Amino acid sequence: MSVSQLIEEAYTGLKSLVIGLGVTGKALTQPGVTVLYPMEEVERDNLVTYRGHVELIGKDEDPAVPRCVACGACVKACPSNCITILCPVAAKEGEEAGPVKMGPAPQKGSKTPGEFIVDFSLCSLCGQCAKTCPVDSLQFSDNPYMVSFDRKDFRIDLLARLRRMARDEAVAGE
Amino acid sequence: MNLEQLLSLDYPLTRLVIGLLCIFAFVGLNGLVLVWVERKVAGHCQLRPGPLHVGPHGLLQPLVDAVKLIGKQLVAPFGSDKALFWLAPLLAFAPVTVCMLPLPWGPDMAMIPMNTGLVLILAFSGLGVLSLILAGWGSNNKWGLLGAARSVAQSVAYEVPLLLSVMAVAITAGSLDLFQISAQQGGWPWQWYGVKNPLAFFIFLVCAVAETNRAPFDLPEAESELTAGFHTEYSGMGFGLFFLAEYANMIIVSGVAAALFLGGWQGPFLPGVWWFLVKIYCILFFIIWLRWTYPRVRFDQLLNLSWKWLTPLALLDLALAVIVAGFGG
Amino acid sequence: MIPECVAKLGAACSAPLDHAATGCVASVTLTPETIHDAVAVMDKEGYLLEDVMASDLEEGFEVAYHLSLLDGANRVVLRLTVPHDAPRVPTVSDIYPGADWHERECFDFYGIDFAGHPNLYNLLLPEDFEGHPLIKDAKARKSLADLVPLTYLVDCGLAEPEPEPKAKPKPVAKAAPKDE
Amino acid sequence: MQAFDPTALRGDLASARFEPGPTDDKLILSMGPQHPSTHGVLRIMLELDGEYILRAEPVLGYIHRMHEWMAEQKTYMQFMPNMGRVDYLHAMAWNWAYAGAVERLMGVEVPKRAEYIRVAVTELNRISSHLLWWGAYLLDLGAFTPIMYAFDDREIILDILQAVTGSRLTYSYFTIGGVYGDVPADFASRCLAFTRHLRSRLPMYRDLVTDNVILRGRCEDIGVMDVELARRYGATGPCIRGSGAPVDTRRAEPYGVYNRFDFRIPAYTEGDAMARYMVRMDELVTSCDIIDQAVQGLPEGPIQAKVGKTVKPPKGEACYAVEGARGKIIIHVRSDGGPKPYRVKLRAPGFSNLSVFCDLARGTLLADAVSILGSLDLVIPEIDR
Repeated sequence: MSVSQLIEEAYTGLKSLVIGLGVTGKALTQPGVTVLYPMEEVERDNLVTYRGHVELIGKDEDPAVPRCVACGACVKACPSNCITILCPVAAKEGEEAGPVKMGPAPQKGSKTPGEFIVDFSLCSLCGQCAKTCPVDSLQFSDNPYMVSFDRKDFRIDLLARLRRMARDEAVAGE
Repeated sequence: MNLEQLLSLDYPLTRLVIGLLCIFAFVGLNGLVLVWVERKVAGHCQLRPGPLHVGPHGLLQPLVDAVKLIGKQLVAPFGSDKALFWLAPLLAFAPVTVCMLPLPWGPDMAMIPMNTGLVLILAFSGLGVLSLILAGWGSNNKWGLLGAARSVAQSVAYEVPLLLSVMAVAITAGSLDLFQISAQQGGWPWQWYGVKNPLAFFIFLVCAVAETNRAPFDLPEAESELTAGFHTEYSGMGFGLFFLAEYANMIIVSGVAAALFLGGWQGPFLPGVWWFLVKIYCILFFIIWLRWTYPRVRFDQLLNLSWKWLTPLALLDLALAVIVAGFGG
Repeated sequence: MIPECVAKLGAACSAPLDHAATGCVASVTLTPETIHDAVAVMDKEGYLLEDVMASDLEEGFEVAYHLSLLDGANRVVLRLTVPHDAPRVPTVSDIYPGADWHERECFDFYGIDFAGHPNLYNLLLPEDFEGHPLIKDAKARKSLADLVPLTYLVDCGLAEPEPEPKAKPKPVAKAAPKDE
Repeated sequence: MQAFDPTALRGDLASARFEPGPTDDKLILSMGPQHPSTHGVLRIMLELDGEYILRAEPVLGYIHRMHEWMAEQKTYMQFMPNMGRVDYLHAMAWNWAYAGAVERLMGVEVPKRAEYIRVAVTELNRISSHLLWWGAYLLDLGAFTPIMYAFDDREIILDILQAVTGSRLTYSYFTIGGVYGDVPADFASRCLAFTRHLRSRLPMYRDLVTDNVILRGRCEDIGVMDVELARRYGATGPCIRGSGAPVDTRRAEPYGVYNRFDFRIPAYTEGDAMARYMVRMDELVTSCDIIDQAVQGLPEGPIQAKVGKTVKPPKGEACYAVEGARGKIIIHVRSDGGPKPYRVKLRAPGFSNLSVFCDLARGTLLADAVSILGSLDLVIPEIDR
């Protein structure tokens, strides 16, 4: 290798290093791009597209009552068994009318869910439940901020949630 | 001798004790500030804010980190050589204190003025590598061992061009006293040796980065190769001391560079010590900036750079300096 | 369309497949005795060994080697069946070093012994794992005839051609290979 | 305190294959599973002479989840979410490979609009995967800043894909015969804006990293792999394209609507880490070109073919090959006509790419091994499945 080649090599090498410094130096003067989370939040447009845990959709005439017909299709479709739907078990003939027993959906004669619980700690947000629902009663919520110290908090009672949301909406509408 | 005499600054022992106290305070404080600067520069280079929440602009973050480090349990790994293992971080700090002594902070500010200050610094800065070897060897860890081996080879390789580049300046100035060398330069950039002899300055800077084990020459602690190199096994304040020693070493090499190449304390308007600090921090900023820009070099490339490029260049520079000094003087 | 080199493999039977329907162009049935030489031939032809897939059938473990040329849609399946009680297949890792891990994986999941393999021990499973997870219960096993379309079996002489295939007529049933 | 007895340390089968001695120079080193540059939980047993590697052997299985067993326990559609977890960086390609295999088995024709959307999201995902690889590779080489720039750009893709799929990383967007939901109205304009943005960022990438003399020193002539070696090990994707063979499943056996697009397949002949690096950097542009064409030609129409509520393919077997960010993904599905697959085999490109490492690492320095490992672009969950 001749001396001129060596010098050229050293020159291009040093030049690339200086250019590199220029890139980070320029970044040094530019404003940051970080969203400082607790003080700032990502803009709403971005958040609404987020797929949070599933939630029930209320009937058009009564938003506090879900469209759900307790058929159990979503329970079967779920890959991780995170949905539990309980319905009152129809009393057998001849049995005394005791306290209402709850059993997994579908139950004969019950067209509304008695309890609808999603265990979000198991959910993989695949959306199979919403896809299979015959009455379009399930959709994704858009709440990315789910934090808790207790695993139990991720067992979400969707019926209670629907009622709460309907109430909030009614209050907001007034 | 009476108490008055003992408390006078002219008495060497008193001066030494006060000086050491000042050094520890200065190194401790500046170490913290430097950690903050480092993280801030890193943050802004990467388009993020860096530490922000503890204190104004996160200024107290390093302090909190230090408290955390002090609060941590000191763990020595199973099978380690306990004596060497704990000696190493302390030893890492020893050269720092000595090297700080002859730095010229101002025209009449030094812990101990001496006419061979440069020799003292160069001699003791070589001691730092000993602590790395002990740390790597003592911790009974293969990564540590590899890091220690790397640090020795690196230190040996870069000591040579560093010495040669410093010698070029010493010959030009005709002195080994940092005060005299600083005093011979002026307050304006064109009077500095760094401008008069840019090659020596460049070589010194590269070697300084390598000697302080900073990226892109941070091979002894290359975390993506050797997890953390020689300080893999250190926790708590053992790690904290290495960390602090690294920043203290950076301050020293920057101080030497400022004194040798940037006119030391000299500058218009401001008192000397401020100019010296400003120059030190400019060099520190540059070293930090390098770290957040470049990838790490490979070990053989590192040695090649020293032996095949920097050493011949430094020799050439030295010869030139001798000729210029011979004719000009 | 069966590639020409298949003729050199010493195959018990070979059948063309429809790439659009199966992703492969030919299926070649071999025996444990012939597989090593056959793979060596494919290597000379410049084929790339994509994977080694084992599955648990009624007839035994089926081991399928999927090979394709670097370019073009020309995947060839070499398959062989070994009995459940003596699952021994010669290794091809001396021809394709990349087969090493694929064979170890088959050993992990099915316990198939690849004779001559340099380091046949657990790859993906923990070393103290008992058994082989993908082996099915005897009841759950299906015969090869239940898993591949009839036309393929007919081509290989494993079944009689029937005018009416047993499988439910689907609107988009698996058509016979078109590009023979 | 107990005295230290090195003979009391017991390794596993992998480390038992590495014996210390006969000289003191030999160092047996277990790199990983917790090591900064093994990207998760890969472990590599190394036999070192000083810092030179005499022998290297990857030890897998630290994140093995037995996806193939899971497939046999679930219905066809229930297995789809697993695809997002196999290779979390290029989940769309795995989605496509599985959906494609089952569609092939059933003979379903996917509507054109769905095909175009599939192409667009898969290519977006490929860019995000390559960007993350770029950052992580530079991190392996000791540069900290590039990954932040890469994430800055990647964030835009994640926002676009979140608007389409609802998730940001582990997508489960494909269905048998289509896609889960339609794209939002501003999808095309956002994609076009992104490709424009990325093209304008590439010169900065080149200035900061590609041209950097230190990076070139770390990548050039490191881990040289020729086509023959790549073929014998089954290395695909950017690995074999870096060795001079312009092989790409998108071109070789075009799936979906890839044969309608005009794109260049980058290939470099050097076969070293730098060539693999350059291939990936060029693929960013290739993917941008494909995205542009796909979103501009996005036809109207349905996004889902009729397959019925329960997916029940006829008996038979099919495989589907897809060009993932790391190479050729193949999924074999074997059906006995029931609601659950009889056998699903996942062919992970990283699995074969990593197996070349033993060969490439021999005789190199430890730091080179890290560079080679990074240049293979490993995603350990995909390798371990």
